[in-house]
Amino acid sequence: MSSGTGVERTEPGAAQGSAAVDTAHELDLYRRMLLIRRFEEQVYLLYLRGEIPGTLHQSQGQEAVAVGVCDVLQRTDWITSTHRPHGHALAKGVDLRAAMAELFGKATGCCGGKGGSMHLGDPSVGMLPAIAIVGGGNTVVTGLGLAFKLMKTDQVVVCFFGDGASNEGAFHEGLNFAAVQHLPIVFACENNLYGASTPFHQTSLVPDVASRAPAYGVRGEIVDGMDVLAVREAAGRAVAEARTGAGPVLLEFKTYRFAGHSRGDVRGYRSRDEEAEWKERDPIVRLRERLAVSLSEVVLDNTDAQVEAALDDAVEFARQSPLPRAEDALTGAYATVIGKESTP
Amino acid sequence: MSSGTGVERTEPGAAQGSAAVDTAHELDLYRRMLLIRRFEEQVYLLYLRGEIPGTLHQSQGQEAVAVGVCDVLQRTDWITSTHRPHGHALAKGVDLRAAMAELFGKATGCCGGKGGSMHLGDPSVGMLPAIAIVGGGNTVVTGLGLAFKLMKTDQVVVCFFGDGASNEGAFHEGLNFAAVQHLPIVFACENNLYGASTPFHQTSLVPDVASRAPAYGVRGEIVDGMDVLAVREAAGRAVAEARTGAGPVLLEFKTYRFAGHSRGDVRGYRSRDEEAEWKERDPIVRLRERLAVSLSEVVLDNTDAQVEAALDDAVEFARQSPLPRAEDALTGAYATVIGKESTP
Amino acid sequence: MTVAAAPANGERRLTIAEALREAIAEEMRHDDKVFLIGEDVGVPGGFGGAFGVYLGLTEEFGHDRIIDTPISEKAIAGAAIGAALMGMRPIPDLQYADFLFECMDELVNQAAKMRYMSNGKLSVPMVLRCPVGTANRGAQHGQCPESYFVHVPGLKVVCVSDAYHAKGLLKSAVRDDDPVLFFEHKLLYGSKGREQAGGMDLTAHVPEEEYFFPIGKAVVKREGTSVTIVATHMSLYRSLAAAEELARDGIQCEVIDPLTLLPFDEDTIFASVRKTGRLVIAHEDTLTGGWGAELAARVAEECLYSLQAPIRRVASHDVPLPVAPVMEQTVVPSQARIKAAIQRCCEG
Amino acid sequence: MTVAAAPANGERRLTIAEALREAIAEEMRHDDKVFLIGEDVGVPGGFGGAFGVYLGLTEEFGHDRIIDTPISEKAIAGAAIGAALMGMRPIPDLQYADFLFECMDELVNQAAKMRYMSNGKLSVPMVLRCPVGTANRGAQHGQCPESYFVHVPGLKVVCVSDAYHAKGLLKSAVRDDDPVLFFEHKLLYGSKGREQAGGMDLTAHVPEEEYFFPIGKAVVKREGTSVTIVATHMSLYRSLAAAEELARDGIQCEVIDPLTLLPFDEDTIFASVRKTGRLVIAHEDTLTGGWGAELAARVAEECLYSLQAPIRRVASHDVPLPVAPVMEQTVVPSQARIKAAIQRCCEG
Ligand SMILES: Cc1ncc(C[n+]2csc(CCOP(=O)(O)OP(=O)(O)O)c2C)c(N)n1
Ligand SMILES: Cc1ncc(C[n+]2csc(CCOP(=O)(O)OP(=O)(O)O)c2C)c(N)n1
Ligand SMILES: [Mg+2]
Ligand SMILES: [Mg+2]
Repeated sequence: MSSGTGVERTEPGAAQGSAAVDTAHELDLYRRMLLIRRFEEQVYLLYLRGEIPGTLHQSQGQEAVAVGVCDVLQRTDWITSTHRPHGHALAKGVDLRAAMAELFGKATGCCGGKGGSMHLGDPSVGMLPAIAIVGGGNTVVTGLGLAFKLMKTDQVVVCFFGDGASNEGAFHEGLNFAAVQHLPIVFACENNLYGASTPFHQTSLVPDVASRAPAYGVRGEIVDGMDVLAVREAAGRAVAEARTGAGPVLLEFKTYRFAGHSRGDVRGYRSRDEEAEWKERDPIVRLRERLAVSLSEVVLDNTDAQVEAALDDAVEFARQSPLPRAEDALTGAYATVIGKESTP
Repeated sequence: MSSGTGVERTEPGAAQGSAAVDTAHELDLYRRMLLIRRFEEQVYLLYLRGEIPGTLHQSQGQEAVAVGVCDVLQRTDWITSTHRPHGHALAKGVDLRAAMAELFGKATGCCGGKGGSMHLGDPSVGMLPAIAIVGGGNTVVTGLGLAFKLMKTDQVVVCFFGDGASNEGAFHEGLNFAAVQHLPIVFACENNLYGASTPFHQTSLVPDVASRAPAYGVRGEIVDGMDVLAVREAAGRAVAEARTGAGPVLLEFKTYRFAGHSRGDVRGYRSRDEEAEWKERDPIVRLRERLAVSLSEVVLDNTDAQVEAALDDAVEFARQSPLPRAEDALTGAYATVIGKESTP
Repeated sequence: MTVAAAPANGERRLTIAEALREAIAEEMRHDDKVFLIGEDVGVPGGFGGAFGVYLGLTEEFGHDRIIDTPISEKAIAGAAIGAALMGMRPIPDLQYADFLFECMDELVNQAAKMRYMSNGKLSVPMVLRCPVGTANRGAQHGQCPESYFVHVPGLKVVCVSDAYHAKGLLKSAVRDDDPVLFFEHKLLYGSKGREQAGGMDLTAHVPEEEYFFPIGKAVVKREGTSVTIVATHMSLYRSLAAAEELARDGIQCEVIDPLTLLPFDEDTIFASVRKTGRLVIAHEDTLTGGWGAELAARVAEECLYSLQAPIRRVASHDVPLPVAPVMEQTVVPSQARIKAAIQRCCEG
Repeated sequence: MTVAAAPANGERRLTIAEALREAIAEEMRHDDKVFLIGEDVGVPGGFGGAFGVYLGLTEEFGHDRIIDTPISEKAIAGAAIGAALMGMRPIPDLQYADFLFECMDELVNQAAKMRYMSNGKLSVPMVLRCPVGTANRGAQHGQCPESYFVHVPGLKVVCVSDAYHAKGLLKSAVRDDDPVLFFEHKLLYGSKGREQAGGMDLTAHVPEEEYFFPIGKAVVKREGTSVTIVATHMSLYRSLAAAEELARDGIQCEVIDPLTLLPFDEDTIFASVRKTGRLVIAHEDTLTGGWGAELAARVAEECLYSLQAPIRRVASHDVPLPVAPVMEQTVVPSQARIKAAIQRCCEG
C-alpha cells in the first residue's frame, strides 16, 4: 500500500526474491545474527556463574530484527534501544569487547561500567545509551530526528521498542510529533507477543501495533521478524522514505524471544507448544539452511568458528579488564562542573 | 457503522427526525444552553469589572455539546471536565448559585472557594472537580469507569476533553485501558479547532480525532457539535453502549468557541471570516428558530427572562456570600489528619 | 482497629514479601472495595508482580480484583485515583519506583489535590507500593525517589524495613482515606535469598492475630544516649550494625526507624535528639533535597539549643546510579560511611 | 564570555519578559543551534508563548527555529533532549511549571542521566523555562515546583527575580552544556501591568552591551549585619520590603538572592551566616521538602557554631493552592510572615 494511512502486511518470505543481497552479504547477516545469539547464550552462563552482575534482558530469537534493520543503516545513522539492547548494540556496531566489558561492569566497557546491560550504547557508532524506561526512547528519538532535519543532514534514526511500549503515552506523543514534523525516523516495534509476562492481546484490542499507524497519518507495515531478508527489505524501504522526508514510518516486526523476559523467568505464562512453534522459525536456522544451498558446510562452520573466537576473545578481554575506579562513580553527571561535582 | 473499529460520521441535521425529544424537552435544552451562554457572558463582564479574580476559559458556542451530552445522563452518572468547565458544570446540574459563587471565590462556592473557575465540580451531581491539566481527566476517568464496572452499578462516565488533549499521552493510555477493560466510558472530544492558539490540523496529520478510535478497537463517531439534537442522539447511543458494556466509545463533536481561549485573548490566530461562518451555526439561534415554528415568541421570551432572572439571582447570591475564612486555606488536604494538618 | 505494641518474640517469622502478601490478602478479604491493579500482577503462570509479592492472590481473589494492565503508568495511576474517588480502595503497582515519574502528574496534580479542590467532598484512598533501592541494575532501576513525594502536600509517605511494620503499616495504609506511597527496598523483601542483603536475616516476627501499625509513628530500634541516628531501609540495618561496632568504643547510638516520612513523627525524633544532643541521618535517596534535609532543617529549628554537634547526613552521592558494583557501592551509604559520620558527629 | 559586574545604574530599563526575549534573540543570532520548541510559541497572530516572552521572535527567526508543537509535554521534552544530545541547544517551553510533571520521566530519567550513563560521551545542553507562582489560578496553575528538581543530580536549577540577572543567567544557561531548568515568577514578568505585583517597579537596568551572569553565583541584594535572609521571586521582594521596615527598628538584614538553587552558592551564603549568625529562608514553594530545607540542613552542618538562633523558614503552607484570594494569600509567604520570622530569628 502506498498511501500514507494504510497498514501493509509483508508476507513471510516475500523478501527472498530481493536482488539487493548477494550471498556474501547473506553470510554476513548470518554471522551477525549468530554473534548475537551466541553472545546472549554466553552472557547468560556468565551471569549464572556470577561473572556478570545485575540482571539481563536477552534477545535470542529476535536477532533478525536487530541485524536486518541495522544492515540498512549508515554508521552516521542512529538507533535508540530499550531494556533489551544487546542485539541492537552488536548489530549497530558497538564494539564486541566493549559491550562484553560493560556487562562485566569493567572500566573498558562502552559506558565505562556506568551503564550496564540495560544502558548499552556508544555514540561513536550511532547508538544512544539504551533507555530502560519502557517507551522512553519513543519521545527522545524525536529530538534526534528533529536535529537531523534542522541541521539538514540526511541522517535517519531508528527507534526500537516493544509491543508493550506501544501502550505507553510516549508511543503516542512521539509518533504523533514525528508525524506532524515529518521527521526522519523509523519506529521499529519488536512485537514478541509479550510485555514481560503479559500477552499483547490482553493489553490492546487491536492485534497489530502497526494498525495504530493510521491514527497518526503515517505508513504502518507488518513484517515477518523471523526472516532477516524480509526485515532488511522492509527496513530498507522505510529508511529510504524517512531519509527523503516522507517519514516517519511505523514497522511492526512479528518476532519471539526464545529466552525468558529477564534472567530467572521460568516462562510459566506461555506454553511450550507456542515456544516450539516459534523455534521452528528460528531466523538463524532458516538463513543457515538457505545459505547451505549455495555455500559449503565448511564455509558456514568457519563462520561459526569465527563467531566463537570473537566471543572468546571478548570474554577474555572483559575478564582481564580493570574494574572502574570507585571514585569515578562520583564524577560525570555534569559537563560543566560548578563547585563540587558531587557530595563528598 | 456498527463494527467496533470504524469511524462514523453523523451528518448535520441527521438527528432532527428523532422522535425521542418533544417540544417541551427541546425548550428545556434551549433554556439550558441559553443559561450557559448568558452565564459565560455575565461572568466575563464580572471578570472585567474585577468582581471575579483569576482567569476564565469560556465555552460560548460549545453549549450544544455540554447540554446535549448531559441530557442523556442520569444524575448518578458522572462527568469529568477540563480547564473550560463552566458549561459542563451547569449542564450536569451543578447549582447555578454555587457555580457563580465559586468563580467569585466565595465560601458558598461549590468548592468552597478552593477550586475556582478551572476546578468547578460537585460530587453530589456527579461531576469531579474539573481537571485543568490538559488530558488530566483522560486517565482519571478510567478509574470511575472501573469502579462502576467492579461495583456492578450501571453508571456511566463521560470524559470531556479538547482536540488539543488528544495529542497527550493521557488520551492514548486512558482510551486504550478503557478499551481493553470494556469500561462504561464515553470519551467526548470537543474539537473546537484550536488548542489555545494552535490549530488542530498543525498538530495532527489526521483531520479528525475520531479517526484515532480504530487504533484502540473502539467505535468512533463524528458529530455536529453545533446541533444539540444531533449531539443528544449520538450521545444517547454512545451512553447506551457504554452502559451495557459495549463501550467505550469515542465521540468527536465539531464545535467552535466564540470567545477567546482565555480572558484577554484577542484571537489574532484565526480569521474573522472563520468566526463568522461558525457564528452562523450558533446552536442556540438554531434551536430557537426551530422552536419558533411550534412555540410562540412569548413562550420563548419567557424562557429567556427566566434565564436572566436565575442569573441575576446567582450573581446577587455570589456577591452577598461571605468570603472563605483565611484559615480554612490551611485545612482539607487530608481526610485523616495525623499530627498537624499543615505547617503553621 | 487494634494497634499492636512493639513486636514480641514469637515463633512465626515472615519475610517482608510474605508479610505484605498477607496484609493484602487480609484487607482484600475484609473489604471487597480493595483491589490490585498493575503490570504483571496476576498473569497466570506469571511473576505475581515484579517481586513476587502477589503470588497466589489471583487464585483466591480472581481476575476481577487482581487486574493486569497494559504498560501504561498514567492509566494505572489514573484508574486507581478515579476508582478511589468513587469509594474503592485500589492498590496500584508500577513494578519499580523509578517509573513513578511516568505518572507524576496523576500523583502530584490529581491524587494529592482532589480532596482539597473538592473542599473535602472527595477523598483518594489508595496505596501505591514502590520498590526502591540499588541492586546492580543501573541508573533507571535503582532509585530511591521517596523524597520527591515528601514534598507533595496531600500525600502520605511510608517507608518500611521489616516484616512486622510492613504488614501493620500496609494494613493501616489500605484503610487510610488518603493516598499513601509505600516504599519498600528490593534487597529487603527476603524473597530472593539472603545473600542479596549481605547475609542479613530478613524475617521478623509477625503475629498470627490481626494488628495494625499506625501511620505517622516512628520506632526506636535501639536505645542509646550518645547520638540519634534516623535511617531507613538498608541504611537502617547498616546503622544498626555500625551502632554495634561503636558500642565497643563506648558510643551508644539510639537508632530510629521513622517508618512514615510524611508526616514525620517529630515527637519521637525530637525527644531523642534532645536526649542525645546529636543527630545523624542516613538514607539511600540522594543527598541534596533528600528527606534528610527536611528532618535536619526541622531539628535545626526546633532543637537547635540541644544540639552539641552539627547534624550529619549520609546519603547516596549526588549522581545517577552506576551499575558496576564497585562504583555502585561507592555511591550508596555504606556501613563504613555511616560509622564515620557517627564518629564525626560524636567528636564535633 | 565576559561576566559583567553587578548592575550599575543606567538608563535602559527592561522588564524580565523583555530581558528574556533579548537574551533568547541574542543567543539565537549567535548560534544557529539554538531553537525554541513548545506550545503556542510561534503561532502567527498568537500569544508568543503563554506569557508573551517570544513575541516578535518568529518574525526574525522563522518557523524552523520557533517550533510550535502539539500539546505533548513528553514529546516536547523528549525532542529537546534528543536534539541536545545531537549538539543542538533547544529551549523547550511547556507554558506553566505545573506541567513539568507530565514529562518528569524525560527530565529525571533521561535528561539528567544521559551524560552519566554514556560515561561522559554525550551531554544535554538545553534550557527549560518554567513560569511559576501564584496568581489566582488555583491548585494546578500556580505551583512553584523548583524543589523537586533541586533533588535531581545532573540538572541545574536557576531562579531569577530581576531583568538584569534574568538576561545574564539565561544567556549563560543557553551556553551551558548541561540541562538547566530556569524558573521565573509569573507576577514578575512585568508584561501585564504593575498592579499584579503590588505596585512594584518590575524593570531593571539592562546594559546594551552583551554580558553573562554565571550559573552558581548568588548575589547580595542588601547588606546587613543582624540576620541573613535568603529568598527568591516574590519572597525576595517581600523580604527586601520587610528589611526596610525592620531597619527602622535597628535590625539590619542582609538579603541574598541565591539565583542558582542547584548547585547552591554555599560560599556567599555561608559567609553571610557566619557574619550575622542568623538565617531566615523564604520561598513560595511549599515548606516540607522545599529547597529551604536543603539550605537549612547545610548551614546546620557547616555553620552550626556560628548560629545564634534557630534557622527559620517561611514558605507556602503544606497544602495545594486555593483560588480565593483571601485563602491564597494565607498560603503563600506574605511580607508580614517574613517579617515576623525575621523578628523571631533575631530574638532567638
Ligand atoms: C515505564 C516502565 N514501566 C515498566 C517497566 C518494567 N518493564 C521492563 S521491561 C517490561 C516489558 C516490556 O515489554 P515490551 O515493550 O513488549 O518489550 P520486551 O520486553 O518484550 O522486549 C516492563 C513492564 C519499565 N522498565 N519501564
Ligand atoms: C498538560 C497541560 N499542558 C498545557 C496546558 C496549557 N493549556 C491550557 S488549555 C490549553 C489548550 C487546550 O486545548 P484543547 O484541549 O483543544 O481544549 P480547548 O482549550 O480548546 O477547550 C493549553 C495548552 C495545560 N493546562 N495542561
Ligand atoms: Mg514485548
Ligand atoms: Mg480545542
